[in-house]
Amino acid sequence: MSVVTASPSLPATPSASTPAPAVPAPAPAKPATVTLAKALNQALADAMTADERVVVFGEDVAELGGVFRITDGLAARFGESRCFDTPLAEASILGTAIGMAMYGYRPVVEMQFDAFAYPAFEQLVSHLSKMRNRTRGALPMPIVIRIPYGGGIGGVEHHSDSSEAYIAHTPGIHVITPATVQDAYWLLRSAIASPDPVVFFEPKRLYWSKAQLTLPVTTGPIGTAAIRRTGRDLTLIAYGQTVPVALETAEHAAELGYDLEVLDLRSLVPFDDATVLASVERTGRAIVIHEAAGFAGFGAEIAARISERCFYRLEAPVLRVTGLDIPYPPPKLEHWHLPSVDRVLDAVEHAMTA
Amino acid sequence: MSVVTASPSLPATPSASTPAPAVPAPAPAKPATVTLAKALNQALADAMTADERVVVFGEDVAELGGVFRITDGLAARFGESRCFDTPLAEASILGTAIGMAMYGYRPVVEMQFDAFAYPAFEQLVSHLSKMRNRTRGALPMPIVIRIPYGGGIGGVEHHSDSSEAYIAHTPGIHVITPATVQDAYWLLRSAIASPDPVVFFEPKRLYWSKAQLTLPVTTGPIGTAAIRRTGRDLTLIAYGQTVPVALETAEHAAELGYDLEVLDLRSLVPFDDATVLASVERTGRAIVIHEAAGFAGFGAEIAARISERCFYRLEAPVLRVTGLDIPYPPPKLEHWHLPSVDRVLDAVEHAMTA
Amino acid sequence: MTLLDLPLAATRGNPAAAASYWDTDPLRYLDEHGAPVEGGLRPAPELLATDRLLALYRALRLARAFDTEATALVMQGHLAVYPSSRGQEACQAAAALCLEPQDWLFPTYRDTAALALRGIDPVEALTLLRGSWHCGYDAKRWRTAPQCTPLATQAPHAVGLALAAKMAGDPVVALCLLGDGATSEGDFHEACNSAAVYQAPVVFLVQNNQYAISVPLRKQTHALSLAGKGVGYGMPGVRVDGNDVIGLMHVLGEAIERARGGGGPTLIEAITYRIRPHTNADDANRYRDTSEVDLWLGRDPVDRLARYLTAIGHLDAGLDAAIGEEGAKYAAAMREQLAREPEVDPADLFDHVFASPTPQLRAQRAMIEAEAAAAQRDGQQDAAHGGQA
Amino acid sequence: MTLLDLPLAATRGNPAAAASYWDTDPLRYLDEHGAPVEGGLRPAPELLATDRLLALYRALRLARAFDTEATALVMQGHLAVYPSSRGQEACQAAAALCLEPQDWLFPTYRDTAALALRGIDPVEALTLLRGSWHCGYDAKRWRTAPQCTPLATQAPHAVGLALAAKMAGDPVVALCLLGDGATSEGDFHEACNSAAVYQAPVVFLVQNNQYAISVPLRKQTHALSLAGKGVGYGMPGVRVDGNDVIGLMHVLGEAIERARGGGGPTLIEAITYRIRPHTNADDANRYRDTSEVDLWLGRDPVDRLARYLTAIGHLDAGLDAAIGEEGAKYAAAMREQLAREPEVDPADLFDHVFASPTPQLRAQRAMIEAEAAAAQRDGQQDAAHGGQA
Ligand SMILES: Cc1ncc(C[n+]2csc(CCOP(=O)(O)OP(=O)(O)O)c2C)c(N)n1
Ligand SMILES: Cc1ncc(C[n+]2csc(CCOP(=O)(O)OP(=O)(O)O)c2C)c(N)n1
Ligand SMILES: [Mg+2]
Ligand SMILES: [Mg+2]
Repeated sequence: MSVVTASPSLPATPSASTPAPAVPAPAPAKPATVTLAKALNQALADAMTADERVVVFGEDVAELGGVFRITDGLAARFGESRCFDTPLAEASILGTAIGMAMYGYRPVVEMQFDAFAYPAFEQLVSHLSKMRNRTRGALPMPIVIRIPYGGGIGGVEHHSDSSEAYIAHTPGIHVITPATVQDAYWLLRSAIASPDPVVFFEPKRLYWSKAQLTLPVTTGPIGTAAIRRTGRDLTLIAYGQTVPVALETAEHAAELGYDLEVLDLRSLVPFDDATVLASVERTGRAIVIHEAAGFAGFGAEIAARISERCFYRLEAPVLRVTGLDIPYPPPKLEHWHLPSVDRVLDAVEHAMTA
Repeated sequence: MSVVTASPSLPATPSASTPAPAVPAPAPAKPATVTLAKALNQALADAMTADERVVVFGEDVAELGGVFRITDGLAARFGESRCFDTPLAEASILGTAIGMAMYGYRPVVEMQFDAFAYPAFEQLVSHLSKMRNRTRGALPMPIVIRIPYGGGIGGVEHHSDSSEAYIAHTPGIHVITPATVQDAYWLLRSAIASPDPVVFFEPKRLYWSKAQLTLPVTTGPIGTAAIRRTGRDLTLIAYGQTVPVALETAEHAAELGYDLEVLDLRSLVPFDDATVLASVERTGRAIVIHEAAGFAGFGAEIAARISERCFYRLEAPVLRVTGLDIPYPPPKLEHWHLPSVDRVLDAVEHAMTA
Repeated sequence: MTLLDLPLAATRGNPAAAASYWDTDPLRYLDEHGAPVEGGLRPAPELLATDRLLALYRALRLARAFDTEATALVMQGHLAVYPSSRGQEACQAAAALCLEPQDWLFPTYRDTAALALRGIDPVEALTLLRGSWHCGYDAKRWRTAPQCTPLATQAPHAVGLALAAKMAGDPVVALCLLGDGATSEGDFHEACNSAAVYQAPVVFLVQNNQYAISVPLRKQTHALSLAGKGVGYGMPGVRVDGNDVIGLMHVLGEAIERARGGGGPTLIEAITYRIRPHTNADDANRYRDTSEVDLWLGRDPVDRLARYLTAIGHLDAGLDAAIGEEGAKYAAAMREQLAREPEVDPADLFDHVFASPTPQLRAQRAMIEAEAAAAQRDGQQDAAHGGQA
Repeated sequence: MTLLDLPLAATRGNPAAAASYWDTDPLRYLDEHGAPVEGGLRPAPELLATDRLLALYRALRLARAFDTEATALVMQGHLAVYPSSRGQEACQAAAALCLEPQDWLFPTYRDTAALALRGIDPVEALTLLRGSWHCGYDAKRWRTAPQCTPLATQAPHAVGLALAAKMAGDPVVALCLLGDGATSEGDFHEACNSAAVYQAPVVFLVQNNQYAISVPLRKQTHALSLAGKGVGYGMPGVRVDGNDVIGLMHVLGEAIERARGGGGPTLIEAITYRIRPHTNADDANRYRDTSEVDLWLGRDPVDRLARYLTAIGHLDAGLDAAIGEEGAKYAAAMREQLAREPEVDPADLFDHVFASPTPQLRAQRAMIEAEAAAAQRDGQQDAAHGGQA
């Protein structure tokens, strides 16, 4: 009809579905001992170098380099059009990212602290997670939301939340949280290269933990858990901030004569059933550890899956050592809330003697 | 110091912590067959009559009486200062309720559909759930958020979500969902009388279901599940919209020779461990049914609790029959998503022959 | 000249505001009787060219035909729900016709007629409201975002897309459609503010149809004008007669030109009226008087242009009938396709959640396929829905 | 006369806007040298009475002393974090002194000095920042909401409380404190809009200290004034010199009077400057020049009043020293109490989650008590924190 003005025959806008250049990017660097924070910063820089569609924005990410300095130097190096400060409004930060992704960009946005991502919840649940499905793939959402999460840093109210259960329950979003320097780099590169939205939970208590990083590094595809320690007696399942707690527990348990396996989930969605169930089939016992409140927390899903699928192999109930079912405590009391090595050891004792 | 202007010696503002007048309120009515929607409407009217601190507001609740007519007639009967329309802004609807509760009122707010409560998520998680705790009880939050939830009504996108898992994981909030006409009345009265915030999920698909309601009615305190059908072989655990599915399944199962017990949780938080665990200790088998996506859904918590606490009694794995891990489907496809009697029956078969 | 000059005093404690809303002269070219307004807008000659005006008129008639047919279809159960744009055809037509093909449109649930005018097949345009999928058209191909239901949430998307186009150096403008009620949402504010900060090429067109379901404008804002919100963002705010398609095209044209030229965003408030209930499910008699509706029926946007075109000799009964025929044909074709039960495939439920399904989704897909196969075999499709009745 | 008259042209594409922000004359009584401004504000005589002015001066000095001591305490590790209000003492003092006892204050994390000036014990006021609990004072007794951290989320609370008071017929006004950055949040918009619709007795005081952590105002808004947002809500918008405590008291007084009298809400933008970094954890050198800080040190709100009082003969070296002593005493007492390790009890974690704990919480409380008892026994408190290091 003559009233129709739109012509479908236009050159397509830069396509977000065009896969990002192969990861990892540039010239191998020499081995260096870096912090987890630096590894994330490096991953962002390398991703921006590898793909000009990658843009980084959020509150205080440009000149300041983020309150945790994860975006340090990006604005200076790539210019303020590739890394810029936004007005102080999280819903529009994510909403803007969604619009940019519609046009073919690959935004990486920072939410300053876990609790400050909540204003973007509607954009996340009603759009980010649904846009690809809604449009039958016409508008994919290659967006990464970086969220420093978890406690133990002496932060006042709202600075220590763990909100992974909210996101993991929302179909259409990948949920990743690294616990090592290598995974911090590799999983962030992988998240940015992913054609799907990723909420990337950064264990803020581990930002200053150090390890050697030699690029290029590859630690495994999104959706695979890592066995951090092999053991025969019981499987400790952790992710992000509780991985070091699990490893320390395993050390102590060894002294008590218990040989524990430690899994680092790394990816909550997709969930690595294969690795988790195989481990528990070997050990016959499992304990899940996370900082978030236990009730209806992500540990419930893990425990429910294992209890259902390893039903005939389990020698003890799957236990959960988690944060308490209370609002996150003030700094002077938070150690009572967080899953401690002692609490995990008690659970191990309980499971081994069940 | 002379610069100090505030004097603590003022008469206190009307106190929200003053318990609401005893429920139920006025003169016994004669038996009547009413819809679940009407029972809710009656509960609101009676609560407003019993306690002038109760105010009802939200989008379209006044003249229109709400899109589901749950607030029908309240503005006309109690005046627009007791029941009023708000500007179209959910965060401020809840935020306004929080401020009114600080002053001693007992707001009951309506969110028009499940997905349209998401803009209020930050207010809910960062304030509603924490204010009492934050102020050591000085500012309790006797607020009820009414949310019509669930699918099966042929609603287009965003009109059929089930968001109970998000709320249940948030410490400091009670989560209630009625499945019967009597509970609709009594639990809403109880929620309004509660000194703590309640998210009240209304099973919108059951709004027009009918039953006899004779006032006053009492069905049990918040935090108690109801045994809708006793049985020896297996416990079906449901709430809200899936209770009728469970009951219908039990009928069919009976024909197959299986004697099923049906629990209606009614209250997700507080969770009635006593009733649930006692039932499974009797039957040795359990199946959880809800409409929300299964992954990290509320059913995971139920399954994990039962698997842990009834470990030595379980004769089969606790199974979950839930919505798929996908964005809620369009009307023409939603029946594939919703837990059907057939699917529950398959699970029953599976559990009984395990 | 299109900038809002707001009498501040009038924005406070003015009970008559709502009543006099229409009369506190929004910009217009034609008055409600179809006569050019003294000292009104002065559109560029091209906009007033005969074929351009006739194209606008045909668009109005088509929008009316589309809306009338869709309303009939929903009554007969062929659509799940339908929010009518009856009375808002000038906004629908202008929103579609003011854009270049490379520009993006961000419509709401009420803007299906605008989708049709943009050229999208009516079956694809009505897929959401028919209930067979969430979005039936190729959003990227048509540079048209899926119709948005969560109010104002599409506004930051439009800003992001406009910002992206600006960064890419493309001459692309985003037009975001909103309702009056949506301006109360936080997302509207955040989007307007960031659009201005980024100087993004986006135009916000608020169709102020006076109601948010049952809630009248006076309960939505205490200001005399929604366009006045532009002041707070350092953005031009324009208040225009939403039933004057010529005035709308002019104002939209200016805003789009400014945006394309790097002049940043504009907020346009188009004053119009929702003639029908919110949707077929709504009962407007509960909250408004039919006399109000009658008043606005007298301000019909289609008649208005017809009267003008007739007066200046561009339209006669014959041509009018011919144009009516176009609409009738279009509507008949719509009905033909939409009265049929749509084909749906449950596999669709799993194929687009992620680029590639997770192991868990593959398992769930297999379960559904098994159920479907079984249902096929037993030829008892219904059994598969047990308990959903 | 306190209404904002905004040159619209100036609100668009004006790069010099940020720079000239201070100079586009906000309302004031005293200029930055402490001299009454030609054609400036004309406060009521009571406000200019000697003892009133001296009370204001003492409040400013006290706020300064409080802030200086708190800054020292956080450096020495006695507080978890401290956001300084140095340079914003006029806003802090005016916010506390403009209210009647029955009025409610809604402060942010930056407004601890205002809490102290309202009469709250400094240990209670600093409990949040000390890390021993979330709120240390009786919010109801002091008609002071807990300090709010999620930006702008307290704004709808202030509206709700004001609406409740209005419904109850109480002469109560709510004063909501906000920062410039917070005005970009959706909650700010929703609160302002509903406050105007409800004509709620609430006053929004935006302390525009030019920064949101590292983000300067020009990245926060494209408008020349934050007060201009009032236009969009049909609410008076006032732009005042935030370092002129007399002007602030006058403007706040007018707004509060209007609110108390049923005249509805007011938006006040107080132009000031954050002299110190965002908090002790921030490094302001990364994003601003010390010359800018020096410029603002020259506009010090405390000196300004001192100069004026001296000029009109209300203040001499003796009295000034005496007032300084008050502050010093206050600070010493603060240090005395806050340098001690606070008493905390883990039972607190469970007692206020609900009016009465759920069975699950009772069980968790028992576990913690057992751990505490064990730790007591073994006298190895630390063991209980294993893995948290
Ligand atoms: C966030 C959100 N809240 C509530 C709703 C429910 N709802 C759908 S349309 C509508 C009224 C919208 O009014 P307006 O913005 O004026 O647009 P109109 O329908 O008049 O075109 C409401 C409240 C919604 N869709 N989204
Ligand atoms: C919703 C939310 N997002 C982000 C933050 C993190 N944050 C804390 S203070 C701050 C800057 C606030 O600036 P402004 O509103 O101007 O207040 P000021 O600190 O200058 O007093 C930010 C971004 C927060 N507290 N809340
Ligand atoms: Mg409307
Ligand atoms: Mg600031």
